[in-house]
Amino acid sequence: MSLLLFDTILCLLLLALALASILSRQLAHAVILYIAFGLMMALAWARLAAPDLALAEAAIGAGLTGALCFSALAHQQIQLKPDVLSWPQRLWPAVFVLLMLGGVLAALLQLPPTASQLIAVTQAGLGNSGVSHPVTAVLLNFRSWDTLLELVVLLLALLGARQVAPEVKPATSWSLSLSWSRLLAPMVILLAGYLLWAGASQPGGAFQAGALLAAGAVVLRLNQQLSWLSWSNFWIRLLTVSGVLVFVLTALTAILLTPGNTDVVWLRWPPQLAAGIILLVELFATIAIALTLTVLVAGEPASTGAELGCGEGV
Amino acid sequence: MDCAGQLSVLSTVLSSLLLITGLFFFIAGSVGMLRFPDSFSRLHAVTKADSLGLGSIVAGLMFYGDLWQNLLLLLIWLLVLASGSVSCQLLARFAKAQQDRVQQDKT
Amino acid sequence: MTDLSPQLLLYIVTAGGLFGIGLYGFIVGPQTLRRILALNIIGAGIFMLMVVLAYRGLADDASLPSTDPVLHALILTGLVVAVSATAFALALLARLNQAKAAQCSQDQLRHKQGPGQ
Amino acid sequence: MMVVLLVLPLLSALFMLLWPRIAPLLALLTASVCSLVALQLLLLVSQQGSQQVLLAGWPSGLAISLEANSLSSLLILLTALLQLLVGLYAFATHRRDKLGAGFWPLSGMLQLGLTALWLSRDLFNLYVCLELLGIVAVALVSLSGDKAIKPALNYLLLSLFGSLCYLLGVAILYGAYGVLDITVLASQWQADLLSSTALLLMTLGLMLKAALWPLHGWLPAAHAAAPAPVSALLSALVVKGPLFILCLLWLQLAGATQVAAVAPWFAGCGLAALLLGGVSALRTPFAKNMVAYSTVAQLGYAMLALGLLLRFNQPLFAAALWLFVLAHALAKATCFLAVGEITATLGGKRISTLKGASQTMPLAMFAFAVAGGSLIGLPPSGGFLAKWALLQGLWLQGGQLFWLLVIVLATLLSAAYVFRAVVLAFNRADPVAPDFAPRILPQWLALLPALAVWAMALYSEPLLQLLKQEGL
Repeated sequence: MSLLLFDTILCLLLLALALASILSRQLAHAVILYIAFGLMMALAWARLAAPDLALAEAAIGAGLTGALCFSALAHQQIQLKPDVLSWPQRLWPAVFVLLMLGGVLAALLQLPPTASQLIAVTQAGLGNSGVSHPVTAVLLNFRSWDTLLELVVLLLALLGARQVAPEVKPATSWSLSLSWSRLLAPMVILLAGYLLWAGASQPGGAFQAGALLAAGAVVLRLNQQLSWLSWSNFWIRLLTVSGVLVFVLTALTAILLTPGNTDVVWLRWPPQLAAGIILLVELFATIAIALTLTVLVAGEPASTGAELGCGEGV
Repeated sequence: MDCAGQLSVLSTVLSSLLLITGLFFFIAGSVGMLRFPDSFSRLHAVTKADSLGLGSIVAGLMFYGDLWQNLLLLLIWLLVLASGSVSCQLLARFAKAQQDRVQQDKT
Repeated sequence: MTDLSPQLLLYIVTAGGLFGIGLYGFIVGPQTLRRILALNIIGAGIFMLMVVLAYRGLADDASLPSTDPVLHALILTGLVVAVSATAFALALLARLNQAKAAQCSQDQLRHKQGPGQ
Repeated sequence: MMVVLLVLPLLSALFMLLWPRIAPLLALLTASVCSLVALQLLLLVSQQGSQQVLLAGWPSGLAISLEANSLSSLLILLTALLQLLVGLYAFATHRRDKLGAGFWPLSGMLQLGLTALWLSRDLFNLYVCLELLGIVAVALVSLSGDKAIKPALNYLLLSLFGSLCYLLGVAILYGAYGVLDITVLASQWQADLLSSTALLLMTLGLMLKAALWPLHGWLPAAHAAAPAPVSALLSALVVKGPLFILCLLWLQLAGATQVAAVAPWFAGCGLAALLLGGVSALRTPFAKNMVAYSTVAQLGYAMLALGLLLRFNQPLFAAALWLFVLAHALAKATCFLAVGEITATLGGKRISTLKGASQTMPLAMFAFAVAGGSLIGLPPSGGFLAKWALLQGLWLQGGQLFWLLVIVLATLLSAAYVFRAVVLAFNRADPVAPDFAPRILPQWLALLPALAVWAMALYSEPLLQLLKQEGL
């Protein structure tokens, strides 16, 4: 009973925060409310027995998206008077949304209470997958094609954002925050390594570790450290694409190692090598994710303006 | 509450007291953030009350954990304490700079 | 009408409600940043629905009760894809705002020069 | 073979990022190799039947399934060939158009996304492909710089919304059936409220992404703002991706009652797109917008054919649907390249810029006219072939006078907007002077797909057989 009470409060809080974020007058308030919403969402997912996702949501939904939205707010022009919508402008969308919501909810209530049979199939395949944590097994073995494409999407977002991003003004550093970020950096690296390693048997994995590393790097970057971390540096580019590159090259090597029709064994890891391969792929994915997210959030260091020749219009 | 069964009455009472104190500080801090007039007093309310609130909640929870878990809890508290004070200073500096700019514009 | 337990029902309805709230925000806007936030809320609602669907595995009377790892993996993939798209959208927005600001300051400059000529 | 088609564009795109200097060379090389492999795959499939693969050999349901049937391999071949052509065009004009090094890796990723989409038979994998395609398309549009940012952002937001609607549908279907593989799902399908809602949500999202009427609003601005080679790729290939998934859903999954309920709506939307898109194309003052609106109108044919196919289940309509897609892809590539070349050389965006173009740039104008002929459906061209299949199917059903009339009207409309441009081009009294000497090579490249679309008529019999038996 008390758990149901907790669930009810949590759900109401989620709905209220989302609504407030949509309806608040000022954009800054909307962003802050959205971050609070993301944190509550992470709590809800932890409650629903999904700790991997709660970790990822706290890092992404609340942390990363929030940071990105704040840096977008900085570019936003200050509005002197907030836009006020007339009643018909609010009413008709509301009617439409309520109708659609009614339809969707009516369908959702028909969902069966039993889960997919795939759970049993996954557990049966776990022995040959090389890892003991089922989510990691699905991500990097059973459905690794999805994960590979996902890494490509992340890389693409970086390419697109880099292409259009306006110049960033260098942040002013300050001794206290600088020394604190320096103190944090080794701890962040240690924790990210742990998350990556833990992913094989318990909640954790490449993305969570990468997001954490990126957070550390962004803090350092905002304090004007790590000036070598830019796209025009060949090694940085190599490491950023290495997430996808190592994935593909490993898969190709695995094809060479196993005889048979190439289409069938594409992305099949030999069972005795699977654990090592997955760790290798995850390691480079973590590095690539961390670098990508860092450049996405903190932008290029301002000093690279002079040496564009490497990455731009040849 | 399996763990609570093994605790003596005294430690249960102590830990509950600490937890309630922590919650009180959190609520006070939140109210302060909502009700105080300017950025500085809001920062004051949030960071101070939250550091203390989290501290007593951590202390209250320590009655239930083993040594390793307690060390981790302590680490969490220290980290939040340090990053809270650093970010509080950063925000205050920003608010001050903005205030100065507004005053400059006026004169 | 439905075979779902009250807890599942509660979370499913919340997920649907989040979808509705996000949809409303996406249609009404009016600022682009808010529409991006609304898209993220829609996404959160859908992912939450998926988390609840995965949670059904625990409530089951199955021999090995566990949450659905396939759905969890899909959500992780979906989260990364969503945040990538959000990051790109925000970069586009920043560029748009910068162009607008440059336009504004140019107009102001012309305005100031105007009467002098 | 599928592996090569997927890995090669990806690897070459990565290498292009590492060494931007050799990017054009690498892109052209990859596209040509991929074209050859795709041709080989098409031959293999036509001899041995469709090739199905469960990735990594995991049991069905757990693994992602890929399938190369004759339609998929034909579309892969088309993708690779158009990539090659557009790559050549971009290489020939990249100094003038300031396309930047960003174009090459993005076009490689576009090829990866499209190929993965044509092959995939897994609902969630299709979602990832859709997102990949959407983001890469927007990144390509934003290559144009400041003027393209606003349409690109609008395109991205709507495209994201479309993907999320699709994802909600996938979540509901997985919640109900517990599988993602389309073939497995089709065997367990029940036509109830749950599956109908999921199908409708997915349809909404896909229609938005494929710019099918009435959700086409974003397309003209985005396609017109993009650089010419990008518009060609977007119009020819990218909008066909969601359309392909839409057909996959309705032809393979949906139950008979669901199909019967939705078929008239599809046909009606197609009809509205044909008429309203045609009128908009006739009214817009800008050359590229005209071509973009023509895409909206031509997608109406595909929608109409899909609606009729669902209604009457006549294989001729399936052939008509995919012939429209192929013919439109080739013709639209020519249109965008030719119009892009003309507007760049003559220096103007309006249709009036085309004045006297038959004198100043005869080759490009000829290419435009030839492609326009296919858009109208003049014999002998791919467009004619498609329309003929559609009319023949209607005739066989009997008593479909209304639809016949509509198709005639739509043909007249498309003739009107094509001839509006062509007539202006033959106004030789006062031609618009070119800003610089017109270049020959890009114009020839623009002509190539137009010639290919007319050559489709020569291979009409095998093509019709191939597409009729497939029906998807």
